[in-house]
Amino acid sequence: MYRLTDKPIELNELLAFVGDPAAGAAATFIGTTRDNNEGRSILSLDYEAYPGMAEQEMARLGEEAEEKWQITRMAMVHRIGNVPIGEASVIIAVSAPHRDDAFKACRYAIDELKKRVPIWKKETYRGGEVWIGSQTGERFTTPPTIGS
Amino acid sequence: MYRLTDKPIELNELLAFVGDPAAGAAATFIGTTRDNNEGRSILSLDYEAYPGMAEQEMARLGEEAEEKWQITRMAMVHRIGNVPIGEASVIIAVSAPHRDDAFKACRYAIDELKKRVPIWKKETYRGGEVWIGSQTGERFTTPPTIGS
Amino acid sequence: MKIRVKLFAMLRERAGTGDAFQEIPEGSTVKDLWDKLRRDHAGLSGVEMKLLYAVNSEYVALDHRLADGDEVAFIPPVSGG
Amino acid sequence: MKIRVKLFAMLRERAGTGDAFQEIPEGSTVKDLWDKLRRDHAGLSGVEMKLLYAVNSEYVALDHRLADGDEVAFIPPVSGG
Repeated sequence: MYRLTDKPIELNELLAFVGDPAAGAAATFIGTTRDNNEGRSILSLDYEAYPGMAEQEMARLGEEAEEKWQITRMAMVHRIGNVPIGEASVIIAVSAPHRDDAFKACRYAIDELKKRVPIWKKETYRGGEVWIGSQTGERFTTPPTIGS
Repeated sequence: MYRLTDKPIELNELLAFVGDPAAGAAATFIGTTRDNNEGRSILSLDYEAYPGMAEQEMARLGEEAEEKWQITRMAMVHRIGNVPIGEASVIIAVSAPHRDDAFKACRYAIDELKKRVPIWKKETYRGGEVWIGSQTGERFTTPPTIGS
Repeated sequence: MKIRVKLFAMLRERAGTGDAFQEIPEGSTVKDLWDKLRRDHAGLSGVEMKLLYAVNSEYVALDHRLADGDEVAFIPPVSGG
Repeated sequence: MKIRVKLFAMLRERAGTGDAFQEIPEGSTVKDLWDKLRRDHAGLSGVEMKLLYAVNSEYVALDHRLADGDEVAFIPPVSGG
């Protein structure tokens, strides 16, 4: 299950998907939106994705994990749009016969997601906003918008 | 939150406990009862604990994790008594500002729990039962019970 | 050739659009398309961040040659999670 | 001295009880108590697994000296999780 959603992510849905009587272990990772970043108070957070390619890249790194470790099933859901502070922006669940595989595959999935799945986060502070990852040396606040 | 329970473990309760606006990451481990072990079909599973000491050892390894990694909160609940196949026997949830700490502390907690928290699992098969960990060379089935 | 251009996050805001069609000459590469976009959109000309490029949802190199009908995405540093 | 004895899992089943009181002489160690239990319970005499010992919920060594009122637990290999 590799999915984008603009609604709250339901952990229980992911766990039901990965659950299996032959899998004795499940590891999950839940990324939640924080109220601050590098000392600055965050007012709101928004995520944007490249739909289609994002799910495809998530599925691909799931397949890579299946090649590396003995896992039963993986589920990965990323939320897009506005995500209220303290709610989950991403949840990954991995089941496996043994916990070592579940932990390693789950860790791999979130590490790789952050590196290459086309999703972007915008943090809004009092007086400005920043696309995380795109910060330049100039420390811009709201960038100018040029009509096409 | 370090607890034994004879009812189904509520993951959401653990997540609510570890949730914190300053914690951007939560890692969980869910151990579920499997329908087989080393090729033998399991009919039922029972867990027994040394109440008091079990919770104390869980809390102690939680404190050790807090010394080793920067974590926000940890919750650990182990189920005792009969646990139907496919249900959670143990759930651990760890929140942290950063995922590396959450993953490492969660892994440490389940590894140490299995080594030293006084809890025992009995697997019942057709024709016998085994206390896991106490198997001897003789491959006993139901051990004789001697009156005190 | 007619190419569909997808821009995301800060690139989308700077260009003022995230989804547009462009006419480019036969034989053009991803780099040729990017150079054209920078000429057309003042907001993109100052972009210095390291981008990734995808054609029809697969990452490609900057010298990848485009075909009519391709969908080309310019991908700023990702920050999901 | 009066000692409370806790036995678990396979030990409990072999002894037929998991919670009992024992009278042992002043100065006895965990090992002395264990030897007495093995004499009293035929089911425990054949136990060969490696045990751990806890006094008042803290792990101790086999030569730990007991005090009146102590709770002593004999802990077979754990298998939680």
